[in-house]
Amino acid sequence: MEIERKLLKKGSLGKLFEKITASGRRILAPVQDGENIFFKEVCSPEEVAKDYIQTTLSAKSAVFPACEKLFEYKFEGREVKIEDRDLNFKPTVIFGLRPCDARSFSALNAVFSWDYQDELFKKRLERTAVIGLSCGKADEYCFCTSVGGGPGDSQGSDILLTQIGSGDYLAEVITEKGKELVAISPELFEPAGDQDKEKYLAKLPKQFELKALSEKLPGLFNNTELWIEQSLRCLGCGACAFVCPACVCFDIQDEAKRDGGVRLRCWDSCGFSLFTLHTSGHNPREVQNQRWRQRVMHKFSYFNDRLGVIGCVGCGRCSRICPADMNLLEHLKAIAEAGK
Amino acid sequence: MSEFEPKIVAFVCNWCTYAGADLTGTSRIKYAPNVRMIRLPCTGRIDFMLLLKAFDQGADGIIVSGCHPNDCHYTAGNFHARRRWIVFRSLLDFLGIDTRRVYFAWVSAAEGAKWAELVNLVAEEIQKLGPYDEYKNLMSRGIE
Amino acid sequence: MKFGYYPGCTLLGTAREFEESLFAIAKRIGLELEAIPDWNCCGATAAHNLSHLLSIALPARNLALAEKSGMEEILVPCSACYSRLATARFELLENENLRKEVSELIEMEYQGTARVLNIIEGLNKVIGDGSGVKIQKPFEHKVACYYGCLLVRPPKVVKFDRAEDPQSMDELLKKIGATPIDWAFKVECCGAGFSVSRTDLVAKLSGRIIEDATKRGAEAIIVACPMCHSNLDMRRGEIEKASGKKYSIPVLYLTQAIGLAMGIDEKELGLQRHLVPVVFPEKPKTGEGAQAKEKATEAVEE
Amino acid sequence: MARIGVFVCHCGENIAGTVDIAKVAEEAGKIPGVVHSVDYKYMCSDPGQSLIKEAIKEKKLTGVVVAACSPRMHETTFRRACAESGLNPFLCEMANIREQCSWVHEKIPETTEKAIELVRIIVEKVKRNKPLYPIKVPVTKTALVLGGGIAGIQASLDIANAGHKVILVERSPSIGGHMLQLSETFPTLDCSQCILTPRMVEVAQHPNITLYTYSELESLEGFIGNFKVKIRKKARGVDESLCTGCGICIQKCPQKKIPSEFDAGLGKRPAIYVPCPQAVPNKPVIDKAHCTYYLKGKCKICEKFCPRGAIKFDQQDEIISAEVGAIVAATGYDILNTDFFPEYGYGKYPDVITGLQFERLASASGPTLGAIKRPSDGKEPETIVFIACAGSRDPAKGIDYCSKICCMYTAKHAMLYKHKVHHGRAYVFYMDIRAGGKMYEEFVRRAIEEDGAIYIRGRVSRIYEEDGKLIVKGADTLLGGQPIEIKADMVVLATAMVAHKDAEELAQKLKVSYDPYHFLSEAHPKLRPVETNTAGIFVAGACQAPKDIPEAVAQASGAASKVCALFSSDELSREPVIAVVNRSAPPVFSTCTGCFLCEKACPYQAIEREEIRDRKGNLIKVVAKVNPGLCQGCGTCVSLCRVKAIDLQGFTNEQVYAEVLAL
Amino acid sequence: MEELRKKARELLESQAVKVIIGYGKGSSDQARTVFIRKPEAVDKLIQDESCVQNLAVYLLKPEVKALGKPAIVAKPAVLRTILQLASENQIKDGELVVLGISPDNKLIEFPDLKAVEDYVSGLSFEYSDADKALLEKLEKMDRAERFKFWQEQFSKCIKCYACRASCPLCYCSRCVVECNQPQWIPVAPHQVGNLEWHIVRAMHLAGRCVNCGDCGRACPVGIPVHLLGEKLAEEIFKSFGLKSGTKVQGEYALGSWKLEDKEDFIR
Repeated sequence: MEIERKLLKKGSLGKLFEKITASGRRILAPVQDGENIFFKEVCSPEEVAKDYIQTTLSAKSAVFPACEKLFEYKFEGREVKIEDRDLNFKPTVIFGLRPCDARSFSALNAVFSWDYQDELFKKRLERTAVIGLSCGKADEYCFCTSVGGGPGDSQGSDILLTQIGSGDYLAEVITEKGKELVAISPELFEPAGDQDKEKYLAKLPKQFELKALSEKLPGLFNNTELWIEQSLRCLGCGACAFVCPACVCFDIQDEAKRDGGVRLRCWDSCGFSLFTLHTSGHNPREVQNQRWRQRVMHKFSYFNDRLGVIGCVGCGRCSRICPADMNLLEHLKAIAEAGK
Repeated sequence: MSEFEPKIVAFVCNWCTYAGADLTGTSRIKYAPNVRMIRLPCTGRIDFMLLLKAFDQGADGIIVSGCHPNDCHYTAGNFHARRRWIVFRSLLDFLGIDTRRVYFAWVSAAEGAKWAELVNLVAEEIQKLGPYDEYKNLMSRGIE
Repeated sequence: MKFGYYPGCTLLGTAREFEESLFAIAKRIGLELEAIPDWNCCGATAAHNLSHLLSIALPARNLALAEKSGMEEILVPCSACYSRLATARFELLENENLRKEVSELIEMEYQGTARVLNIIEGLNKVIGDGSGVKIQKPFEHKVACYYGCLLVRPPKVVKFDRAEDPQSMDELLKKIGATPIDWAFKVECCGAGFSVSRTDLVAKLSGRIIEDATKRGAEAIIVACPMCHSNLDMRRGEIEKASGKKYSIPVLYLTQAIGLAMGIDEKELGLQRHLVPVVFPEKPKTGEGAQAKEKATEAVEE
Repeated sequence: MARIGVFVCHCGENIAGTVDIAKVAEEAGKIPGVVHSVDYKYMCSDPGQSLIKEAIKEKKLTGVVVAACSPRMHETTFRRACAESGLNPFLCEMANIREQCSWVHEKIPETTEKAIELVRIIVEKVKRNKPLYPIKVPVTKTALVLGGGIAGIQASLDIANAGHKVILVERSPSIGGHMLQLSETFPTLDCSQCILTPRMVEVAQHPNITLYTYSELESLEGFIGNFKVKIRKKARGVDESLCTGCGICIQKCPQKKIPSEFDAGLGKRPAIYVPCPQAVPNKPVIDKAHCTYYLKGKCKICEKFCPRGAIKFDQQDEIISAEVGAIVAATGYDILNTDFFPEYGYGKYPDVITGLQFERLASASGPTLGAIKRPSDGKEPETIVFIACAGSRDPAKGIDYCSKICCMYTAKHAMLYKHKVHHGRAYVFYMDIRAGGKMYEEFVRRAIEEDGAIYIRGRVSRIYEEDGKLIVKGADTLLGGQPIEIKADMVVLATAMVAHKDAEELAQKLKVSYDPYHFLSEAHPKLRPVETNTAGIFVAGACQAPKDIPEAVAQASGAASKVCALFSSDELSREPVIAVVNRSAPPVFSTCTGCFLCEKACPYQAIEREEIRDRKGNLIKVVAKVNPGLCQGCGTCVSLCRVKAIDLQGFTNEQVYAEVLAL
Repeated sequence: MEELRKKARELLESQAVKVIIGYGKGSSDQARTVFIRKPEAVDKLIQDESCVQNLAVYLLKPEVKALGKPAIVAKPAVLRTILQLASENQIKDGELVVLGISPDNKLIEFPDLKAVEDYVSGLSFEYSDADKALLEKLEKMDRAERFKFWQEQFSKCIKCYACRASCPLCYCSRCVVECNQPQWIPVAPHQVGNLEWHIVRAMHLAGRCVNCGDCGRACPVGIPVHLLGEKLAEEIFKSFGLKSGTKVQGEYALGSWKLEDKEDFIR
C-alpha cells in the first residue's frame, strides 16, 4: 500500500496510549530498569524510557517468549488427559521498537512458517502491531546499514515514528495494521508537512559488503584457524543468542509433577556445548570454535540460502552484552575484507 | 478442606531419627498426621536440593533431622550436614525465603517423645504461619 | 635497636638504680627506649585481687597506648609490671568478649600487635649474641641468678625459656664473664609483697635463698625484679636476725652487673643506693673454679 | 514399564484399627506402574509371604512394596521372600504405615490419607530401584600385628590359635614390650616376667606366627581383606640363621658403657647385645651408633670370636612385602620425657628416677638384682618419696588426661620398697587415688595399712639437693595446705603415659584417625572400641589409651576375635548400599571433574583416584573411584558432588527425587 | 606495563611458555582477553583499570589448553582463583607461569604456587563500595522485601548461563542443570527454574567462590548474582574462619567440619 505521512504531536502520545489500551490492546514499550532497558507493559508515555540507543533485550519475546507453554497434561487414574493451550492472545502494540528490531520479525517468521506452520508464533505475530521509532543516534556496535537496514528503515513497522526538531513525531503509516491503529483515534494524526526525515536520522556508514561476506563464507567452513582465532576468548554462554532479535533456536522441556505436567518451549543457544550433544556422548560441535562458526554461518550463509533472509539485523546487542567482548561486527568485517 | 492443613515433609536419617520415630510408634505417642517422612541413610546424604523440591511440591514446612553430634552412625555425616545447613540457611534467608519453615533437629533413636513433640510443634507453628503461598505463587510465573 | 618502654612506679622510686643502670648500658649498646606516652599504673599488686576486669583494663590501656604510638615491642623491666602486662595481653587475645568489654572501658582498641619484653628478653635481643657490648672488665664472679616468681610464671602466659629451671639469665651472665652457679632457689618465693606486713616471713623465705646461694659459693646474687631486690637487699638486717648468721653477699640487678662489666662508673649504675655494699671477696683461688668446672662437666656426662 | 506389586498388611488390628486398609489397597492400585495391589491380615506370616511369592511369579512383578511395619522390623523378612521367588531382594521396599502412621495417629481420614501417600512415595522409589548384589571382597587370611608387647603377643596368639597366619612386627630387637621390664604386677604381685616369657616363647615357636623383630612397618596400601604391606627389617649386623645365641660376642665387645634401654638407663650394655636374657629371639643386634667398628672403622672383635661367623657388618636393611587381610595395631606407649620436670631436678639428680626405672631396680633381673639402691652411690635409700601424677592431669604444663595406671603401680612400688627395706620410710604424694578395678582398692589399702606407706594428699613444688639429701618440698592439702618438707634419699616420679613418639606417623601410614594426644582413635567410643574407622584395622593396648595389663590383654583378645570373625569366610560380603562414581563411554568416561573435594569429606578414606588414559597411555583425566571395601554408604560425598557424578546405590538421586515428587 | 611486555617477550622467546593470556584493547573503552603467541605481538598487552575480567576462566578451556603451556596475567582475584583451582586439583605447579599484577599495577613473578599463596596471604580483599552498600541495604530489608527484590531480579534471568560461563570455578564438564536423571533444576527460564538455578549455583560455589565479581559483570540483564557469593563468603569466614583461594591445599568449608560448629538453629 501507499505510505501515508502524518504528524503526531508529542503531546498526543498520552491520548494515543489511552485509546490503544481502551481498545483492549496491551502496549509494550521500553522501560528503564537500572542500567538496562526492557520492554514492559505500560499505559502512559511517561513510563517509556527516553533517549536510549537500544533496549537490552529485543521485543522478540512478544511473539516468541523465552518460556512458553505448548500444552498441559493430567493423570486421571491410569489415563493421561492432554489440554491444548488456548491461542487467544491479547492483541499487543509494541511501541518504540527500533527499525532493526522491527525487521527481525520477518527473519523469525521465515523460520516459524517455513515447512511447519507454528500456530503459537503466527497467532502472536498476527495479533501484534509495531509502532517503530527511527534512530536519532547510533553507537559503534550498530551496523544495521551493513545488513540491509537503516536508522529510518520502515520494514516490519506498521507505523514508523521519527522524532523531528520540534519533538513531535513524523508518523509513517505503512501497513493495514498501521491504518487500524490510526483509526482508533484519527484526530491525533494530523497531516504532515514536507518533513526531511533523513536529517533527523543517525548517520551510520556501511561497515562491510554483505555480498562479499556471504560469497566468502561457504569457502571458509574448513578454515579452522580463522574460527579458532576468532572464538578463542568466547566463553560459550548463550547471552548473544538470547539477546538476539533474530535467533530462533528453542528447546522442548517436559516438566512433570505428581499428577500431571506441562510441555514448555524455551529459548536455546547454539553457543552451548550441550546444544548438539548426542545421547551417545558424541558431540558434532565439540569445541567452541565450531559453535562460533555455526553461529556466523547460520546467520549469514545457511539462513540466506534456505530462506532468503539473513539472521541478523545489525542491532549490535550481542556485542554490547558479550562478557568476553566478542565483537560480531569486527569479525564480520575481518571476513568480508579478507584477501582484499 | 476448609481449614488449612499444613503439608510437612521430613528428611531423616535412618539410624537415629527414623529409629526414634519408630520408637514414637511403639510407645504409641500420638502426633499430627500431616508429616511425610523420607528416609535416608544419613543427614550427610540430604542434598539441599531436596528441600527446594519439597517446596516445589507445595510443602509448607520442612523438617531435617538426624543423629546428635558424635552419635552419627558414620561418625561425621551429621557434622558435614550441620555445616551445609549453616551455609544454606544463610543463603535462603538472604534470598528472603522463609527459614522459619525449615526446622533442623537432632533426634536420637531413644527420643521417640522428642520426635512427637517436634512434629506437633512444627505443625502448630506452620499452622500459624499459614500456607507458603509466597513460594507456591512462583510456580506459574514466567511461563507465557 | 628501639623498644617502647614501660617504667612503672618502682623504677621511679625504690628501684631507681634499676632504671639508672638500664639507661646507662642502653645508651652504650645502642638501645633506644621510648616511654609509652601517658602510661598508667599496671595494676600490681592489688588490682587482680579486687577486680579481674580492672586488673586487665589497667595494663590494657598501656598496651593500647603503645600500639597507638606504633610500638611493637615494649620493654618492661619491673617483673611485676611485666607479669601484669603479659597476662593482660594473653587474656585479651584469648577472649574476644573480654577484649570488647575492655576496649569499651578504655575507649581504645587493642589488636595485640604490641608485645611485651621482660628485661632479660630485651637485653638478649640486643646483646644476646655477645656483639654490641664491649666488655672492659669481665665480671669474673660466681653468681647466683635469681629469677623470682613473676618472670617465669605462669608458663602458658610468659612462655619462659625453661619453666621452673630458667637458663636465659645465666646465659646472659656468662657473656660478661660471670660463672653462674647451679642452685636450687632460682625461682623460689622471696616473700614479695609481705615485705611490710609479714616481714618475719620474708626474712625466713629470703633468708633461705641467700643461705643456699652463699653455701654454693656465689659471690653475688643477680636479680631482675625490684621486689626481690628489696627483699634480699633492704631486708638483710631482718634476714640476719632471723637466721642468726651474717651475710655479706651483695644483690645486683643484672643491668648493674652488665654495667660493671662494661666498665661503667659505679655511681652511674646507682650501686651506692644498695643497703648491702657491693664488694666482692678476693678472686677465688683458680683451684676452686677449676673444680667447679670439673663438677659441671661431670654432671653433663651423667 | 515397571510392574509393581503392593501388599498392604493389617497387622491384625495394629494397622487396620486406625487405617482403612481396603482404601489404601484400592488407591495404591491406581498408581501408574502398580499392577497388583492386595491386603492381608499378617503379611509377615507364612501365608502372607507366599501371597507375595506367588504374585511375583504370576504377575511378573518387577518390584514389591510391602505396606506394613517399619523396615527396621521386617525388611529382611520380605526381601528374603522376594529372593526366594527369584526377585532381586533390593527391588523390595517397605512403606512404614504402622510405627509411623497407624500407631501415632487417631482413626481419622487423614491417617488413611497419610498411609496412601507413604505407599505412593515408596512405589515411586521402587519403580527406580535397580537389582543390587552384595559386594564380595576376597579376604587374605593373614593378620599383621604391629607391636610385640603383651597386647600384640595376646592378639597374635589368639589369631594364630584360631588357625590363621599372623605376621608379628616388633620394632625393638626382642618382643615383650614394657611388660618384660616390670618387676611384679599389681594387684597380685606375681612376677611379670614369669607370666610373660612363656607367652613370648609360644609366639616364637608357633607354626602360624612369622616374627619380625627389629623391624618396622614401611608402608601400607589396599583395604579390608586386601592390604599390601611392606616391612623394613633393619640390619642386625648378625645373621640370625647362623647365630646360636651363645653370647660370646656380647662378652667380648670392648664397648661396654652404653646405657641399656631395657634397664631404662640404669644398667649398661655392650654395642652388640640382646636387650635381656629372656629376649625372644635370643639373637644379638649391633648398635651401629655405638659400635667401635661402625664409628672408627676398626675393631671387629665380635667377628673374630663368633664361632659361627654370624657377624655381618655389611648386612643391609631388608624390605619384606606381604599381603594381609587385617591389621592389629598394638604399638604401645612411651613415658613422658621426665626432663619435663626441672622443678624435680630430673637429669640433674641421679636419684630422682621414673617409675619404670624403679621397676628395673626392683626387678630380680635388673641392674641391682632386685635390691633397691640409689643410682648415685648405690646406697640403700632410707627415705623414699613417690610422686604420683608427674605430668598427668596437669593442663597447665603437662597433659590433661589421667594415665590411669600410676596410682596402682605407685602403691605397688611403695609396697615393694617396704618389703625390701623394712625400716625404710615411703612417702606418696598424690592428687586422688584412682583404684577402680578388681582388687585394686584393696591393694592400695594394703600398701597404706599393712605396709605403712605414708600417703600425703598434695603436690610437690620442688626438689633440690642439700648435703646429699633430696629436699622434697610439698604441701599437705588435707592439713589445710600445710607446707611439708621431706629429706629423701630417692624420689620416684610416676611419669605420665604418652602415645609412642612414632604414633602420629603410624596413624598416617595406616590412615586411621588419632586424638590430640596421638593415641589411635577407636571407631566408636562405646560400641566399637577395638575397631578403627578404617575397616579391617583394629587397635589393642596402650596405643589407643593408657591401660593396665588386664585391659590391654582383654582388648587384644577382642581385636583378635574381630579379626577371626573377618577371616571366618573366604569372601566378605557387604551390603551393596555404597557410593559409585559414574563411568560412561568416551569422550566423557565419567562426569566426575576430579576436584576431589569428596576425598577429604569421606569419613572412611574410601575415595580413590583413577587415571583414565588413552590407548597410547596418555593421561586424559583423573577421576574419583569409590573403594567398595571401604565405603560404608553414608552418602555424604553424594550430596557434596556438584556434578552428581557420585551416587548412592539404594538411595540414588533418582529414587530420592522420585520420592519427593510423589508428595 | 612495559615490564609486563618485557617479561612476556622473554617467556615466549625462551619458549618457556607457548601463550600469554593477558589483556588487550577491546571494543569502546573496555579491555578484552588476548592470547599472545608470538614475541612480536607482546605490545598488544595492556594493563590498566579497564582490565577487569578474571582470566583464569580460560585456563581450563580445551582450546586454550591445546595452545600449550600458558603464562597468565593475574591480578589479585585471579591469584586467588589459581590457588582455589590448585586446591581442587585442576592445575598443578609448573603447568603455568603466573604473571602477578599487584593492586598498584606492578609485575610480580612467582617461582611456584606456594609463592602465590604467600603473596596472597599479605593482601586484603574488600568488596566494592557499591556491593557493600547493596549488601547492607538487603540485610536491612525485612525478609519479605528481600524475597521481592530477588524475585524481581530473577524474573529478568533468561538462563543464558553467562554467570556460569564467565566463572573460572564453574569448570564442571557437566553442570548440574544438565543432569536430567533426575532433572534437579528446571531448564526453563521461568521463575522457579531461575530461583533454583541461582540457589544451586551459589551453594556449589560456597566455600569456593573467590568473589572476583565476573558473574555479576557478565550478566546481560544486570542481576547482581555475585552478591550471593559475597554473602556466603562472609558467612563462611564468620562461621568457620575459612577463606577460599588462599591456600594451595585449601580446606573446603563444606567438605570439613569442627565439633564446635554453631548449631544454635538446631533443636
